[in-house]
Amino acid sequence: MAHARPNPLFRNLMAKLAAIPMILTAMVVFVGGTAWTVTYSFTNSKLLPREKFVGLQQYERLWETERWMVSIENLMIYGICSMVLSLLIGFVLAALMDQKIRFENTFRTIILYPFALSFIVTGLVWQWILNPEFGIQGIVRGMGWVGFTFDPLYNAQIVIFGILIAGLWQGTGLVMVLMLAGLRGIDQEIWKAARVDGIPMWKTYLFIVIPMMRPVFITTLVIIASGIVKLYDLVVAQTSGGPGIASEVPAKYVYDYMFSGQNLGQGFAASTMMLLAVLIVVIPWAYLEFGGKKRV
Amino acid sequence: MTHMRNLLAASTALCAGAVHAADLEVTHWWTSGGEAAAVAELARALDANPDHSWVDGAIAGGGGTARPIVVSRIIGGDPMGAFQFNHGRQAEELIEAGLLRDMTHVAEAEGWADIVNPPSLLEACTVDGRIYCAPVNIHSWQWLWLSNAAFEAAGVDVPTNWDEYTAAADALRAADIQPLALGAQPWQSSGLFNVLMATLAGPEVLTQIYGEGDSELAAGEEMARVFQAAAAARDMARGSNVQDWNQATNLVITDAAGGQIMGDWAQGEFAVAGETAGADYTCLPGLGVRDVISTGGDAFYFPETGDAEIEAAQDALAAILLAPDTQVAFNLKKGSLPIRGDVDLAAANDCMKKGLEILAAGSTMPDVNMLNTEDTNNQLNDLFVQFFQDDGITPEAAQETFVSIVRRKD
Amino acid sequence: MHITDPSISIRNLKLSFGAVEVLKDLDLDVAQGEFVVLLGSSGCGKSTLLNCIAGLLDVSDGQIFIGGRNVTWEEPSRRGIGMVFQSYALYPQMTVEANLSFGLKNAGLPRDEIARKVAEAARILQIEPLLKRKPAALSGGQRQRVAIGRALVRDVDVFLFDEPLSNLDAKLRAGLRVEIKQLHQTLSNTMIYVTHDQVEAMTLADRIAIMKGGQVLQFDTPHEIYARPSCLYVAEFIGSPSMNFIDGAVAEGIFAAPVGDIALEGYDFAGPPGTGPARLGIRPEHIASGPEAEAMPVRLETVVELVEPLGSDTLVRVGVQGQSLWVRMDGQAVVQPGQALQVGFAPARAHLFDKATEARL
Amino acid sequence: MSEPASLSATAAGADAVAPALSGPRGPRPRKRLSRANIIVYGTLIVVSLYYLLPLYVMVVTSLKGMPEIRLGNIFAPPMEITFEPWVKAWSEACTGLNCDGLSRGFWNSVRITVPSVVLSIAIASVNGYALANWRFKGADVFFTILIFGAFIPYQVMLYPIVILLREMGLYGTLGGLVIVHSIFGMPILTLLFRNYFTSLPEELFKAARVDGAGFWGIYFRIMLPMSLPIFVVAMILQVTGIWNDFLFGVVYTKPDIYPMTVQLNNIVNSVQGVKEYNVNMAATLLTGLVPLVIYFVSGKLFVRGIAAGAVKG
Repeated sequence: MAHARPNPLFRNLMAKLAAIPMILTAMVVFVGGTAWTVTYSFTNSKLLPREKFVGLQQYERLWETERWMVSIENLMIYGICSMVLSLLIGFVLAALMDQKIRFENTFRTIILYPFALSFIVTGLVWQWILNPEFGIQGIVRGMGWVGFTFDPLYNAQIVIFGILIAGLWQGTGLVMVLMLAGLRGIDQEIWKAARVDGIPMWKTYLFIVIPMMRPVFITTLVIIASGIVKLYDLVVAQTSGGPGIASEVPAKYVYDYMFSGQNLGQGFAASTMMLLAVLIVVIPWAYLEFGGKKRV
Repeated sequence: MTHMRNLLAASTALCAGAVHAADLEVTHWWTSGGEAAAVAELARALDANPDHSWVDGAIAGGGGTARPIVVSRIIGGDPMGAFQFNHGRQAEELIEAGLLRDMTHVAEAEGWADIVNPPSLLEACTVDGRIYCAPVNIHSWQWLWLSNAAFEAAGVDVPTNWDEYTAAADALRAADIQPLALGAQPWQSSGLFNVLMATLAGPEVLTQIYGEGDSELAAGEEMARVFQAAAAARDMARGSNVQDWNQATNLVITDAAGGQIMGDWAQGEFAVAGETAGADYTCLPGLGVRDVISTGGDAFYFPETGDAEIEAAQDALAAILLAPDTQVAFNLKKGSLPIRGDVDLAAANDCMKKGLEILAAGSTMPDVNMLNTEDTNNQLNDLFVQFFQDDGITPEAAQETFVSIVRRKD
Repeated sequence: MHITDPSISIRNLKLSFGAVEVLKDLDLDVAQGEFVVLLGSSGCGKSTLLNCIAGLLDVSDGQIFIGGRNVTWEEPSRRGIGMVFQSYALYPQMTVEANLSFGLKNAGLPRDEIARKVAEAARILQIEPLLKRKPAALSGGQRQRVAIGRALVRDVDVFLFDEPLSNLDAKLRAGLRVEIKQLHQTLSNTMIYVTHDQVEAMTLADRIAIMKGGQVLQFDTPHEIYARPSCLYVAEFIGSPSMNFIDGAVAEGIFAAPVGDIALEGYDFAGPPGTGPARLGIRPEHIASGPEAEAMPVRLETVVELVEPLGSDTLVRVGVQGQSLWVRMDGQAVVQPGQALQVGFAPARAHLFDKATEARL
Repeated sequence: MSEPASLSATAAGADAVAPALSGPRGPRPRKRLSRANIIVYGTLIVVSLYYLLPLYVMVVTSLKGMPEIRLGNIFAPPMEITFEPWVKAWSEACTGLNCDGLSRGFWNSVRITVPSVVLSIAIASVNGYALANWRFKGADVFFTILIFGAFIPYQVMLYPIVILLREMGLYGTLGGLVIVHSIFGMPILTLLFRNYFTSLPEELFKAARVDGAGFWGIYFRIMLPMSLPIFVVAMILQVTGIWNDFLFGVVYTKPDIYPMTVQLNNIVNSVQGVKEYNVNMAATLLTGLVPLVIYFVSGKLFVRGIAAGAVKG
């Protein structure tokens, strides 16, 4: 008289029902939208999506375009620098904040507040501060140091670093808070043990604390990296891709070709390349994170 | 009459808060001083009819920002009542997809075919014999704007053509004046180049290359000279750290720069700043090299809405846009030329009159927007913004890229 | 032992996570009112089994009956169980009273009945003064009483305990252990209790199920498990200090080992005495020393290696022929390392295991 | 604390008795200005200056008149404080024909932000809860796709979503925009909530199941009351993200519900002759005010919530 095994589809039915918005978003928007984009990247759609397939033509053109190359190079430079520097600065600041200092709240608020501002605002302010005429360069020159040059936004060689300055200003606060949260989660006895063992503080951080903070670093990396790939507003507000095309980024290439250039196919081809790059990074990570372990 | 209309407009403006029978939402990107004043004339004219009211949907940031909004609104099934595009090939696909309203009935009732001059403007609105847009003005690119005071300060006469201007560059530099003002926005760079091409090499070269995709001509000797001239312009433009075109114009207005190559819309900025043509600034159509102007411009398109009241408002607006009064009021503010030859522009300043003369003489050329798709323009933008901002690119290398863009264009 | 009216029956239970088999074809019958302890080291599957009984884990195969009802696919709350967790799992934002009544409210009981049951449970567990407090304001012992109370109010036939005492200090643990035993005697519910502590297991259980690798190795009374461990693992696991083992071979009633041949007189073979390599086990408390050793059938001359005085007893490690043996001696015994000591034991109290199969011989 | 002199006197006395026990005794004298402290505070102060500089420039500039700005020093405090730019930014600045500054957009932004924040957090928290506690087959696949979605540039999704909204009949409505915000907020929020719920003791969840609470019962009665910090984090992230959004606001709605950022863009990009930096800065500050205030008010909870949502992988 054993019960029939119930249909597994109806196990945890309510959980599945509640996850419908997530499933729909994942499947319809993200997978569906991606598939749509990839499909139309093989067409020569201009202003409107049209099913006129032209094979790999858009991709061939993409990789022949200098602006795309510059965009990728910029994103690589910005991405690596931003990832390394924001982790480094964020961690160092968090470590400083973790020294049982006074006015911690004040310092933390100061470092975090830029995160509340949009990239548009960030870009505008820094565009202004870095303006050679009345920004930092102008002030220093006005003080008598005439030869002083600091015009990152007007120098094609270093313009991406001018954007980096603003990006770090906006984003390190959050990284700092994430790191601080991680540090607060470290067992205090670790510090006692290290102190008793006579391990210098920097070594304790480097070899003991940081490895213990792996999950925090992973969450932080996901947040930073997803922001880097989407880098667009900041560039538009700060330089509009200039001088020349020196500070172009892939997301802007996509946008400009889809909308200003009225060449959807080209924009879709560029975004497909971006998505591909993301997949190459995300899939191994996701596999490591969720694939291997099962909770009992 | 105009006075009367203004009164009416004021009264409708007062009750604009109430839901109106037919609110016509109009999307455009005319947000600079002169542009906003001009668009206000259009709104006033529409609001004069108590059945309709103009709902302003201005999007700042130019066509690049506004166009995706227009397109997504239309394909999203929630279109605005009317929108502004540069007439030419930008709206081709929307027309083909049947998303834009056929306005031929208005055109026939108003007799556009007889009044629009040059006729190429109406042709640009015509697909398969049907008319889909209402041209409102003629904009020409081929103007050199010079600051009289700047040349005075440099101790040289105000140039009368491009060669004199380039010769005066060193004197301007010596006087700590920026010889040529050029904003960093990409379209300004490609626009500048196209002007050099049309004036130094000639309109037929431009038409041949962009219209026919003649890549041999693009690779030829004549174009090489244009690229050399562009390199000279690049030297003169070095150091103008501004973004927007009107900031660059402002450098000329404030005599911080000697001159700027910019379309006739720059005139609106001079007017807003209270400057007088001839006294404060000088304009050289065709760079003083040859009297030719292109007949690009703005046109309004009317999406299909399926709403009879909105359609009535669309018809009314289309008719109003080409009405003589509107044409005069609008174009004086905008600094552009009217699309009909039969209106009296007595109030026009020296520069506009020069333009009108050239127009009357028929030395016009098609606008680049009519010949190129936006895709090609975008690639040209990329090429020339890089060329004008980066001294490292030789004219020869730029020409090579130029040829490949021409070869690829459709 | 065959149970005619089992409270809990588990038939062919299997559970795997991917390729890992956590429970392997497991059978278990628990009698009505019985106190069963699932004992084993960590990772043996004992908590997993308990979670399966509770319905907190979906099994891969097999059946679970509670009170004669097949509950294999039943919701946890409808299985007629109460559960007490290691971390107490008290809802932090609710008062003690709300914690106790949460399940009853979910079951839709009338308000006055809930109040009556909560008051009753609070009386039994003597937590009445704590009812208005929140869990954060309670000590560890108090929290665990509330957690037991939460199971108690549910008025169910089966209580499940998942290592309820391991988060407490030794003294509290001993105290609560006694209380749980008393509770069982008063309520006479069926109880299944998971622990890795053999003292808890021996003191509380009517029967102990020793688990390893997702299987039950032996399911018997504490006495039987102590006296007749069914395999080497159980023999080693139960008892503190652990059983001594001597490697050798058995043949014709003789256990041949490096320490000498041992005649297995009086040993109760589990089956027909075979031959082959074997291990002989003898508990430290069953090795006599000094004069008492004289009376033992098996005697060994050894040298004292190490002495651990515990007060009540003294544990002594002695060596003979390279073989070390732990011997439990009287607390008052005076021995020094290096001293010679004669020890002896009776083969009847020894245990023999097949070296290959590890099964009791 | 003892005077150093008397300390040494006592020490000297002790020395005489037991020379072997010499050396420090008693509480360690506290060094107020140790080298480490100077480094820590020095660094923090310098860093703070870097972070404050732009805000200072914005505030100072917004209080100057245009003639003073043309003088050139953006760091100089205003010689003559004027609130004119603020008034202009709030209620007078023009875009095209509309000269009502940011004021119109402010209420639109509120109307957009409140429902979007509520809906996106509601969905993401239930997702996170389902993923952490009710793991069903395939859940991880969906979650991985969701995380992948966090990396997709928004521009790529513009057209597909236009089509999607059109098919649902929501294009151009407030509801459509709310859905779009919920969709794009979902990846990171779900990650945070999932991590947070995973970090809660699992036995609580089990206990509640034994107590007969169902999916929603556990969510509302057990999980929600324990989750204030992570909700604060989610709220802050969403309020700032949605309030600052420009792209979706402008593409998926129409002018009568354009958010404040669209007006900000219009003001900043509508150059009328010269750039009115003071008005731009005032408009920028006005737009950023809501998220800034939320940060300043709930900053402490934010850190606590981040600690709970990010530490556990």
